[in-house]
Amino acid sequence: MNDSRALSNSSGGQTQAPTANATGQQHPIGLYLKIWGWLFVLSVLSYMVELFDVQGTARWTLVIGFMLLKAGLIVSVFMHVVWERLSLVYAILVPPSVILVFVFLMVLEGEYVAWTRIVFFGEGS
Amino acid sequence: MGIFRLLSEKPWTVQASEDAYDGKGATTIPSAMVGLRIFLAIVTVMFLLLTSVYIMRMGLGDWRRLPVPTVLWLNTALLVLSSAGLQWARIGAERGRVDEVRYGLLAGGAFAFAFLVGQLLAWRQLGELGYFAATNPANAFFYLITALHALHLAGGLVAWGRTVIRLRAGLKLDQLRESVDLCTVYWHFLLVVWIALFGLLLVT
Amino acid sequence: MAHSPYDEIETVPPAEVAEEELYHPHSFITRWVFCQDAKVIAIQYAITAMAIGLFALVLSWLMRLQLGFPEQFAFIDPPDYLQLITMHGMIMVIYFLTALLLGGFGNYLIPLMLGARDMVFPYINMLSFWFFFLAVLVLMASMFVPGGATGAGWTLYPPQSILAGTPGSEGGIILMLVSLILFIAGITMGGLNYVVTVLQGRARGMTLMRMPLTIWGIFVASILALFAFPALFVAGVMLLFDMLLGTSFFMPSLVSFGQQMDYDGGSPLLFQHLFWFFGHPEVYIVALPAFGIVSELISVHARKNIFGFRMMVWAIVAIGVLSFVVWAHHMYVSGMNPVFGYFFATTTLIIAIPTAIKVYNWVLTLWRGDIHFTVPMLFAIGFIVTFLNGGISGLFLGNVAVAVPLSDTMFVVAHFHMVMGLAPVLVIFGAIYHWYPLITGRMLDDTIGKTHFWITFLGGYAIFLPLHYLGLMGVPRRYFELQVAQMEFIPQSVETLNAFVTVTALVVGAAQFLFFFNLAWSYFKGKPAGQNPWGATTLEWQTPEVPPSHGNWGSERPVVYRWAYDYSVPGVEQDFIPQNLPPDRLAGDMGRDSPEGRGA
Amino acid sequence: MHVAIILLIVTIGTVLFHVLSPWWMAPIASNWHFIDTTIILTFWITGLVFIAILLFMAYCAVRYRHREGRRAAYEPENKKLEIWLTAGTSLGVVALLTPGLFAWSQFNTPPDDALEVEVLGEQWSWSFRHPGEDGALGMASTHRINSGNPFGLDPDDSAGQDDILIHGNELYVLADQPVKFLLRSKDVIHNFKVPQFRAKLDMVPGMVTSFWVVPTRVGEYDILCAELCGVGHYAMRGRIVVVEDEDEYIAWLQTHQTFADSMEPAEPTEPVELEDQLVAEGQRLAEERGCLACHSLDGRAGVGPTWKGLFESTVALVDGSTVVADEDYLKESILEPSAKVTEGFQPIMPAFDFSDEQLDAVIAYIKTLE
Ligand code: HEA
Ligand code: HEA
Ligand code: HEC
Ligand code: CUA
Ligand SMILES: [Cu+2]
Repeated sequence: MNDSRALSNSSGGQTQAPTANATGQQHPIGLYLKIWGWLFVLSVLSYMVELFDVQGTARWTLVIGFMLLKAGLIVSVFMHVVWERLSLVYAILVPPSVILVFVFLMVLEGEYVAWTRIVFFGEGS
Repeated sequence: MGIFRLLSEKPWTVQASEDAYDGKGATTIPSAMVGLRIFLAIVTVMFLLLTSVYIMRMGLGDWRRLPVPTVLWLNTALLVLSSAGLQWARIGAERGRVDEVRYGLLAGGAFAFAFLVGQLLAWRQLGELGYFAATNPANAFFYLITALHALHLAGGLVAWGRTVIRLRAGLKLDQLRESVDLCTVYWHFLLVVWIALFGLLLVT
Repeated sequence: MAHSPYDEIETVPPAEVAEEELYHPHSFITRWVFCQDAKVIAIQYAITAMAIGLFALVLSWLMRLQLGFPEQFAFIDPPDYLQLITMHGMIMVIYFLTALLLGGFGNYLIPLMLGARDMVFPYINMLSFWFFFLAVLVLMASMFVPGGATGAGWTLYPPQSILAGTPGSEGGIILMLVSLILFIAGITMGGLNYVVTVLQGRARGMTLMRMPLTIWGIFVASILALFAFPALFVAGVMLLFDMLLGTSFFMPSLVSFGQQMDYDGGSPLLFQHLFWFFGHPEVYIVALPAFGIVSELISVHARKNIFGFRMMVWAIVAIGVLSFVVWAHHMYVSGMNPVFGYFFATTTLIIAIPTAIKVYNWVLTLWRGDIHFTVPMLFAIGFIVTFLNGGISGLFLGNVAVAVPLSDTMFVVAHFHMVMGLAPVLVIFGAIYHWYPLITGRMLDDTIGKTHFWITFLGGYAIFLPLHYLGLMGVPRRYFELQVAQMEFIPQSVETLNAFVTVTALVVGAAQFLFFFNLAWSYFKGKPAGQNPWGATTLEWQTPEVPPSHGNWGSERPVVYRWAYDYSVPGVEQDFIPQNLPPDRLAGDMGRDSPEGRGA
Repeated sequence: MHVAIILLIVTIGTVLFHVLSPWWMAPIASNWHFIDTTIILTFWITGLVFIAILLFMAYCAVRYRHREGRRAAYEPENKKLEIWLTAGTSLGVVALLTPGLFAWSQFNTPPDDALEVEVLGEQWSWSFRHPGEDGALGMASTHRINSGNPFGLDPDDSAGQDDILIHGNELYVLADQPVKFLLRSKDVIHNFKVPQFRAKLDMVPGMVTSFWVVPTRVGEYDILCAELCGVGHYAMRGRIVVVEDEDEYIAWLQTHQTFADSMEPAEPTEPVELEDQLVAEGQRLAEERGCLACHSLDGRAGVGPTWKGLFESTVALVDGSTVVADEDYLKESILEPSAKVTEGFQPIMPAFDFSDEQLDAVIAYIKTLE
């Protein structure tokens, strides 16, 4: 992180320090338009899942897959993360992904609690 | 794999200080932007936690789907427009065009306000239909999530307001570029969060 | 220092605050009240945290009086007792330790040790303190609402925390949650500041691996705080919803005192998962800065580089990451899915390995050192002993099957007081003895310091060692009264033991006034400290003025040429080399003033 | 020097305290010896490390203390030593974890022949449910709980009809018969703990948790609540009686009603006079505000003293004095329960916030209970 020569600043997109002059840092509008297009397509796809009423695991995989793709696009292009140095990317993306452990265990825990309710209280879905 | 190289450095082997580190920060991005990035990661964590709690609570049996008020679709569109407005301002700032910045900012802010009003409308509608927070966990989550999202957007509007005032006061674009950048990134982020949450509300 | 190429760079690098932008106070109010200088904010944080910590200490005396001499202190009834433990625990963990270590030490040391002029966002830094202050006020106010403060235990488990039958379920719990939310807002602002300052604000030459371990500890702890507190925030907001709006996030259907409640379908376990997802990282949030500081103290006062520096850094990072995947070791007997037990027992014991390495390295730093038994060194040694003892009892609790009989007993109370109530507190004392000369320009008195140390260390150890054995026997925690006579498995002698513990706690408590006296007396009458009384290498002792003035560095920021632990380097006459000493001046003056500051 | 001496004293003192102190695990009365063994093993491993480290520190404190001309060694790291130490510690962790996980898997595999007994916790007392002759517990749920059906059993579930309902904080179990306790709570989280059994678990409202033991030693043991559950937490106690004699056990079971019996309409024992509006109101309040959760109407002492015959009786207080339960006393007892605490009870009654009319109503109702 300390080594400022290790910039992975290849495609030239780089936000600048406030007083530095913007030298050829514009992003081609075309790129943004392309991304917008993709976002639109992805959204349509995920609403299709809803429309065709895909059920079960397939539904979840699809929905979450599209969601992640969209989030990825936005985070990387609009929030300029693709043009950032790897170490900062780590610092920002690693902690949220640790939460996935939590998400996973909470799903298990929810199922467990629901199971005891069905077995002992005869309630449930 | 910078992080591993970094952590395996032996700091007691003396190097010249200029080679070691130039004192200009870990990144070339302005500190405010670094701060914002980290803040966004924190907010992501918060919404992810909410989502996982949401998923767990959903499995507990008494979940009743809540009708999605149509106005939410409109709101989503508004938020997209709002983000687009700010993006316009940001591109304008990069190209040095004051007008684009001004109109972009104003449009972005106006649409964001409209979004907030739209969210309130959605609450009103649900309330009138009898979907109160206490009646069902799905409703409770809906109110909780939209409220937290709206609060974040409202916070963003404060920063936005400051930028607009400074623009009005005739500050140079160079001095404003950073603020516009920060606002835009924040707006895109909240748009992502909203789309994700809205998707979650739709499919459950 | 020579003119550096730094000055020629035309863009203002992000972290450097230009002179004209540097915050300048204009009046008494902006200098001492709404001040944006990190050093003043640090003092504000520290004084507030120490005051409230002292209050929590007084609460612990009352609790001990009740436990040691039941029935003799009629003014404490069961609701009072629960309120006492709740306020004591919550204040100590959050408002005292977290605030003091991050807000106090973090603010003071980060800019100074990194060679920065200030934090990168001074205004936010100031807001951070005022949020904390407000949080403390709301917390205090919660004791004066009808029904009093909440008595739900510092873990605030629902359903009981918001139902009748628990003191404070009327208003106390609401104010407690509001106060926590304010605290979280404040610590998030502060934490962002610390992290960004470490990333962006270091002086030239200060690579991450050249940072002193103190900064490493505070840095990783701040990251933990930033990502752990949202879980508490979410849990707190949802609990507020359950309480005020009648939602059922955590509330299942239940019958409270014969009355069917409107709640339905929620899960109390959910709250526990959220709470401990915050709660476990939280204990390391208070431990890691202490780890860092104690490394500093040991190294400086043993005149030896810290042993295994890289391992120390890796251990801090590893502990930081792992601490997010051990949370459910607090829930072994909570009725959660039993499968989790395997996973969490394994991760919990794995986290003991990097911690153990840290312990070894502290001890190995003493080995072949040149140990000066100064007051800070004594406190560091006290820390090692208590932390080792408490860490070991952590191993009992982490091993899932062993935790079954021990959980929720005095064993747990003994564990966390050793490891959190004593160890970091001893470090804080050591740190204050160490840095007081920098802050005030005067040394603290040595004799009072040593007396204070021996009473606190030996007394504290004597308070909490026996409690392990009570827990082993099965004595539960959070009991207003043991009623030894009615419980067969508890021998009568336990009453004597409890009385002994109480008396010791009172003596130790009284000894703290020695410390406060020392702080006050030395401020006026202490021995002048000079530039660098301990002969430390780190940057905070190399400022042009002691105590450092506004902007810290006069006209030029320091340049760093070496790591923070060049003590007793072979071939160099002095036994330490300041970090900012250029290699070509190695033989020259090292700016060390009064060697007599170090005792024998 | 004195630092080294004191470190030595601390080490020796700790070991002596461990060996000599009379405070140790309560003698075990169940099959969970394995847990005790793991605890002892942990004591040995960690104890040795503790002693070693403290002694080494004491040694350093003497050998490397500052003297004139002493200079510390310069040694940034020592890879070999560090690797050895890490490896040794990892070994220690494995040695601790293996028996621990093994015990945990036993803990979670109840034998098939275990008798299922339900433990129901509420603020702040225990009740139990035995499956009766069919060996199966009927479905129960919080929604159905009311004063006539305190367990919330499903009246339509045939498995529940013969369930034996045990009120009054005392449970008998047979020695050497594996028991699986199914834990349930009405209100908040409690924890069913018998120190001599080692095993314990939280009882969480809205779900059922369970653990199993084989009681191995005849005797009477305390049941404690080990999870903070409000002001009465410390007073939430019961007894568990381990008997060897099956007849004794059955005789005890028969002193309790089955669910089916308990649902039969009770023969009208001197119906309470409700002619008066006020009394009706008082009765409603007493039911709604939960007084009857702690105060019985039939003379049995519960968490609180019974209300039967309370009015005008002479009440002994914990401070040794007595009072006559007149209206003023009753008022005070309701508004400020801790002011005068009845002998034999804990000061755990929550203070209630009643208007004067409500107070009059409740007192009028209490007066009718003779
Ligand atoms: C600063 C605070 C702090 C720290 C550092 C720790 C450190 C540890 N804690 Fe502790 N803990 C608390 C604060 C802390 N804890 C608090 C506040 C609670 C109670 C909360 C409440 O319920 O109110 C608690 C409760 C608690 C529990 C839950 C008990 C229960 O309620 O049932 C557990 C269970 O696993 C646990 C385990 C551990 C472990 C394994 C460590 C380890 O990190 C310890 C590692 C250290 C060592 C192991 C010592 C050094 C080792 C050696 C020198 C080598 C020898 C070792 C081997 C052979 C392996 N702790
Ligand atoms: C940092 C944390 C911390 C500290 C320092 C302490 C200090 C003390 N604690 Fe506390 N305690 C907790 C954290 C802490 N505690 C927590 C989290 C709980 C659980 C609450 C719950 O169950 O919900 C608890 C519960 C708890 C109990 C259990 C109650 C029960 O379960 O029934 C007891 C009983 O003896 C107790 C006693 C004491 C005593 C005698 C002291 C001290 O007297 C020890 C000796 C004194 C010192 C070592 C000096 C410390 C000095 C200061 C704090 C002053 C600050 C000033 C400056 C630094 C300048 N505490
Ligand atoms: C959680 C249990 C609990 C609940 C609920 C409760 N009480 Fe009590 N009550 C007690 C206990 C225990 C005592 C005895 C100790 C004392 O005097 O404080 C007591 C004592 C009393 C007394 C004095 C009786 C005597 O023998 O001295 C009165 C009158 C009384 N309660 C009325 C009420 C009323 C009216 C309510 C409901 C509105 C109520 N209680 C609810 C536990 C409870
Ligand atoms: Cu029930 Cu504690
Ligand atoms: Cu923990």
